[in-house]
Amino acid sequence: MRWINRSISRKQSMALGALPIVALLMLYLLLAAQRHAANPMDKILPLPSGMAQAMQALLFQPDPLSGNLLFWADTLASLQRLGLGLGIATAAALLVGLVLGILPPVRATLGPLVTSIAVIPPIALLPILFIALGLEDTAKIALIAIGIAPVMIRDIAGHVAALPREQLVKAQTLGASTWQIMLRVALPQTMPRLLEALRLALGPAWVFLISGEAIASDVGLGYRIFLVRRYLSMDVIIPYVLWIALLAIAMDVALVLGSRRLFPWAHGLEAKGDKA
Amino acid sequence: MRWINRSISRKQSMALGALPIVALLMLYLLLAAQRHAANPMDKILPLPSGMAQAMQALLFQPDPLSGNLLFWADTLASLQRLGLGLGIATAAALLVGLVLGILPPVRATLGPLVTSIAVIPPIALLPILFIALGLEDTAKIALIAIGIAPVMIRDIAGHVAALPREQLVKAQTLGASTWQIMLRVALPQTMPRLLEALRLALGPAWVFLISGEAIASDVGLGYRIFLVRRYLSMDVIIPYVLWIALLAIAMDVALVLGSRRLFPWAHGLEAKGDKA
Amino acid sequence: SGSAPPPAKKHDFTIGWSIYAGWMPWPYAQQAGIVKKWADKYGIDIKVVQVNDYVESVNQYTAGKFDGVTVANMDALTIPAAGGKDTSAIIIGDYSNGNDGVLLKGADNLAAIKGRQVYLAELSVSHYLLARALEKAGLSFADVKTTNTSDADIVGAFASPQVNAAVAWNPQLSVMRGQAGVKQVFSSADVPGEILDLLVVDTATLKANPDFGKALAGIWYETMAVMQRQDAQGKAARAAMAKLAGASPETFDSQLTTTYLYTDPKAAVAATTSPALVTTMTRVRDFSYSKGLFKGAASADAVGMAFPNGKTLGDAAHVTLRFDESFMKMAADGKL
Amino acid sequence: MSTLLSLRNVWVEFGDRVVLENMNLDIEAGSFVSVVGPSGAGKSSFLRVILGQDAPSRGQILLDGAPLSPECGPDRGVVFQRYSVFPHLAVLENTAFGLECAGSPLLGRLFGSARRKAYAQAEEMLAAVGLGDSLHLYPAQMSGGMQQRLAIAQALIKRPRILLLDEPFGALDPGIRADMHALITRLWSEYGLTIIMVTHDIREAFSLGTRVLALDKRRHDPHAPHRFGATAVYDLPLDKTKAENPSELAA
Amino acid sequence: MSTLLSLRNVWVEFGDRVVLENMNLDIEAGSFVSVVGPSGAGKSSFLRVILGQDAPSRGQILLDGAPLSPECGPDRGVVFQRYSVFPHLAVLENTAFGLECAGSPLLGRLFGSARRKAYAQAEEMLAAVGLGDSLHLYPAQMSGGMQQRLAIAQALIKRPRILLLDEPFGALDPGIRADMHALITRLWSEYGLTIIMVTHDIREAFSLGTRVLALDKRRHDPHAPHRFGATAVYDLPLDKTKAENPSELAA
Ligand SMILES: Nc1ncnc2c1ncn2[C@@H]1O[C@H](COP(=O)(O)OP(=O)(O)OP(=O)(O)O)[C@@H](O)[C@H]1O
Ligand SMILES: Nc1ncnc2c1ncn2[C@@H]1O[C@H](COP(=O)(O)OP(=O)(O)OP(=O)(O)O)[C@@H](O)[C@H]1O
Ligand SMILES: [Mg+2]
Ligand SMILES: [Mg+2]
Repeated sequence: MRWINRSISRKQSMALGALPIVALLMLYLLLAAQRHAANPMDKILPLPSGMAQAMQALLFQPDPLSGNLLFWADTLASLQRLGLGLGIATAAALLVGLVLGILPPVRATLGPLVTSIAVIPPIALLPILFIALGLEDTAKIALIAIGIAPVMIRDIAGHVAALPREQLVKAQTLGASTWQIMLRVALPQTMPRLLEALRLALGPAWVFLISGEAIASDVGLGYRIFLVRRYLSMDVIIPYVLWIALLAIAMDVALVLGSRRLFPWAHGLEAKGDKA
Repeated sequence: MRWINRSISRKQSMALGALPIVALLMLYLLLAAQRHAANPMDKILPLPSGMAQAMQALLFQPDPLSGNLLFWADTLASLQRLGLGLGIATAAALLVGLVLGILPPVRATLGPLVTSIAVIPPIALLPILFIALGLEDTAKIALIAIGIAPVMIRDIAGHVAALPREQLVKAQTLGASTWQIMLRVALPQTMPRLLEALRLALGPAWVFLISGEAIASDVGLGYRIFLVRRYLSMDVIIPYVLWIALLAIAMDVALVLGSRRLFPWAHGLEAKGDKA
Repeated sequence: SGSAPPPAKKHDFTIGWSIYAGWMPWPYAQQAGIVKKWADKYGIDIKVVQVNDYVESVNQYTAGKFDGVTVANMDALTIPAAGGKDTSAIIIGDYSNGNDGVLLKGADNLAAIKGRQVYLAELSVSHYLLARALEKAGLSFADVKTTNTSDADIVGAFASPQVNAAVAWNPQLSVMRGQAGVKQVFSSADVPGEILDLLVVDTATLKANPDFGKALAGIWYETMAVMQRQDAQGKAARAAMAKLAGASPETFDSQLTTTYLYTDPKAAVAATTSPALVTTMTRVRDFSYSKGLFKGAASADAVGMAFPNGKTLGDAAHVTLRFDESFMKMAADGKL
Repeated sequence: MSTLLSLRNVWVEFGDRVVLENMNLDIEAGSFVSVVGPSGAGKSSFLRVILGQDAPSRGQILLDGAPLSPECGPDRGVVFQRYSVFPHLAVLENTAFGLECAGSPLLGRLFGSARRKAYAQAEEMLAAVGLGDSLHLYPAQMSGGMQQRLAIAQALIKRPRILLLDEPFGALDPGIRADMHALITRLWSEYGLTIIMVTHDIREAFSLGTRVLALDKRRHDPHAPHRFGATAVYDLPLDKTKAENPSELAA
Repeated sequence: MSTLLSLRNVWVEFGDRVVLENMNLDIEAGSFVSVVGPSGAGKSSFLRVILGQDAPSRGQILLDGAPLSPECGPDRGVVFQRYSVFPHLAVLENTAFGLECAGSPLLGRLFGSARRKAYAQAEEMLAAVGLGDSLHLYPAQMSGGMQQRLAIAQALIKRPRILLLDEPFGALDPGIRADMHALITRLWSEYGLTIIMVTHDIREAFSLGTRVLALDKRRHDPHAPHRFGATAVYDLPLDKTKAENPSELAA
């Protein structure tokens, strides 16, 4: 059978997918064991036992000063910032992207601005951002939103602009106004793409969150990573990074399932059956 | 006329597009003038004259130590790193994305790995990158590639997987093997999307370049920005950021025009005329 | 910068700090209630805010977001003062006595640095220390190449086998020194008193609110008294500071041994009024000027500095960095 | 009958490719115009111009004597060859869309009894086109012919003055096609519609239409085929009583 | 003639929706089977199963007595209702695609004289379907009917043993349609093809086919219409000499 036609069952797929990840873990363990054999105090590739030990304190022992369990306090703070940043960016992408995609005059006016903002690396302007918005969470949330919104806006605008012209014409012949077309034709068809754009933005959003927390913060996953980096405590950094990856994958899966559930017409339905 | 039907001429479009950008510049000048009225030495919002003065040295006076014109040396070094990083990421996206999108067994095997890498913020694992790749340009190029490739791969794989099943079936009935389908059906149809993915990746690529150059470097646009950040020389940072934006826009435009030129079938042709 | 005209009387003040052995007393004082005690005494409110990134904390102060900040003498000169922000150093907390160092791999004498690629945070005190080290070794900047390295990443960078020379400060320095085959060939202990760690405040704010300065001095010396005690209470205080710095108590204690803390206000006043300070600052500003840190200035005299007893250095008409011993003196005299 | 629509020297060109060439035409209110012609002649382009979706490159179109507004509206309904239904709406919602837009300018959605009324009307129309069983399917779940019937229901429910049909029955089987013929003939006479229909089926063109228009090129240069456009080469008014049994193709 | 293709108790189901129900059928080599039936009956699904694109949910399909390999290959050509041509290839390249794949396993591209030969063959085939003027257009620049003709040329050039056609002539005008009928009849008899063609045009079904198969549901439960699938309700072998003039529809 041609490879292109080989379908993989759910079970096989799980096994195959685990393979390279397990291989990578084994490689890590091997390298870590080697380094530890050469230097038992090696900090760069800690052994799992070392990580467990380092994480124990953060996970289970309340911080004597604040009374918080640091790991959970970090997670909560970061998730809040990330959630707000993603929320703002998503709302902006939906509103601006929709209007930009469907109304040529708005596209002409705002398109170049959005492009310009999209290409300015926000990291380079951090001082201005922090000065304008202060050192509180606002600046970090703004960094996330500014970092990912332009890409999302352009993605959504492109998607809306690519709606078949026939659909818009059809809606107009059915008496729909510009507003009604936006609300009932473009908006719902944008939603699955919006969730997709959000998925793709998750990676950059974490990067911006960590960069923001690295600069000014006193709690958060990125703060902790940069705090202990001074001591090259990879035994804390690696578990934190894995935890971030886990959170990100959970969000990714939630978005995929949510989209399937909410917008069945956009998924798989069309795998079979011909269309006019 | 409904807003949705208002088409904008090229000339109008230029004027409208310039509007918000000019407004933003005016706002900046106003704020800067205000701050300078209060404190003539203000460093945060420099006046254009101050920027011109600061840039003059970098643009035209050779650095006494190296004999280079710093601005151009920075630009060259950064563009080289960026180009290599983008090149590697694009090649990876094309190869892996294509194979991932079209061969279910490969998708099952590598999909989860790519997703995992995509969600790990590479900035957090820098020490491991240093150990593996050293501190020279290799690490910076790798940071860019690792930062943007997974998103591009997922984008391309998704696009390839969304090719109408009928096309693949049709190709098989015409005697095409899996390899020929990849080469002659999937690959060429992926190319315009690849350029599009590259466009969207430009923003993050600059972010990773600047972050990489901030970490350890002795030349480069990001190096200069982070170096002068030490004494809040916004009169250098702002021109550098504008220059980066200009370079990025030039690349963006080049990619759009290139795609139109190379792949006319993917653009505009279908604006009119009905399809079966 | 001080864009708005100096505020008259204020009630709320903010000072920024970042992690460094000599500055950990500030967050500890906040936690232990010492800050609140002294602020209440003068009827004001003081917030002590952490900024993870040192440069950003100084930039924020320069931009007017903080009324005061913890900063090294060189950075106080090159960032706020050179930016036209009139700044007063009211507490000289310590000098680095080994907290900054030059590290080499596979060599144990300073001369071996010749021809190497040196990783360091450029234009920082590390750069200054390197300049002093080269001077002592009879070398110049032409004999080495420098690579700017962010202070957060220098530990990871130094772990890379390719990197064999670096300049860093604590806590990074002690971690880097712990790696196999690494030798410290020069440190700030070789140039005592040249790298000072200060608390600086906005001069205009201070003039309008002298109580702010008094409260800060009160806080500092009460905290000093607690942390130098060799009993359980002192130990607990130092452990709390270690925790705030993300370090173990042992590591933190070892960092303190290379930090010369002016625990006694009298010693601090003496250091501030001593002519050695003028000599040090002359060196520092000459170095800064040579590195282009006084933007567009025609000479190193462009930025004026004022010292106790009316002494000045540089342009006396444009003094933007003032070493003000008066509040330390009040502490020494028990007048707070 | 009075003239509803007039074309005056209308040209349609794409770059240097001439598609329609100097068309002059008057269409009377209440007529049923069948348009036939070879594939690629420009029949769809002709419909798009009348619809207001594309502007003619030269010439003028008059509606009731006034220049046609260059955008489409609810006075002209359309069924395209494809892309005619909204993929994100189920069959019933697709059909009620026009009613909901008319009844709720702000939300484009009806509620309560207004909604029930609109949906009942939509159900009735769907039953008439033979989709009474498929009210809750999405377009992607339906065959090509079913989608086309949905598009017809969607357009008819708005009772437009002019209805433009681009091969609306091409994908239907003879049984359904005969039903649709009857339905459209009934609605045409009941509501006084004016219909312009492109078709490939000459028999259909003659049995339904009151007038048959054949589009084709008058001249043909083998070396530059694209330099000549099509125009109406035949224009046959059919003076007949309206067909009662318009199709004899039913199996 | 010998049996080429056999269906044994074949069912096609999507979830609980039964589309085809217990089909049993033998198709002889060299026959021309026309498939008719109402819209949504499952004609396209029937073709997909024979093509190997979908697997039947129950039952078995035999080709030359051996179970059908569950993937499609060059022995079975197809023209779909849509998506049948490659949007990134111009007309000529689309047509030559099959020849290039056969001639160059590694690159899928021919060069030199082999290329000239393949492209000449493609041009000839395109001339036969009436696209001789449009060799360098992209599909997006062509009308629906032109794309369909291209798809037919693309499939025919490979001379498959079995050719599956899903309403191939639905979008063509009568003139071209008659030409295509003649072309397909000629190739069918010249190359001994076996053709299965879905059509909505009963006249076409009878004039071209050697056998007409009508797919429809045998039972119909108004409360659960989807629980019963279609099967061959009529199966009419037409014993006739091969039609010489298969269509009388030409205008
Ligand atoms: N965007 C375009 N650029 C160039 N040529 C175009 C474009 N759109 C349509 N055409 C050309 O216009 C001509 C008429 O197209 P049209 O779709 O109107 O034909 P048609 O009569 O509807 O054909 P069919 O019966 O096959 O649907 C065709 O030759 C086509 O190639
Ligand atoms: N993926 C799917 N999920 C559910 N039902 C489907 C799916 N694909 C097809 N169907 C159903 O299968 C039935 C047969 O579809 P098919 O496309 O085979 O009909 P057809 O006879 O080709 O119709 P037409 O003549 O309109 O092309 C339809 O009722 C359709 O709703
Ligand atoms: Mg057409
Ligand atoms: Mg079908």
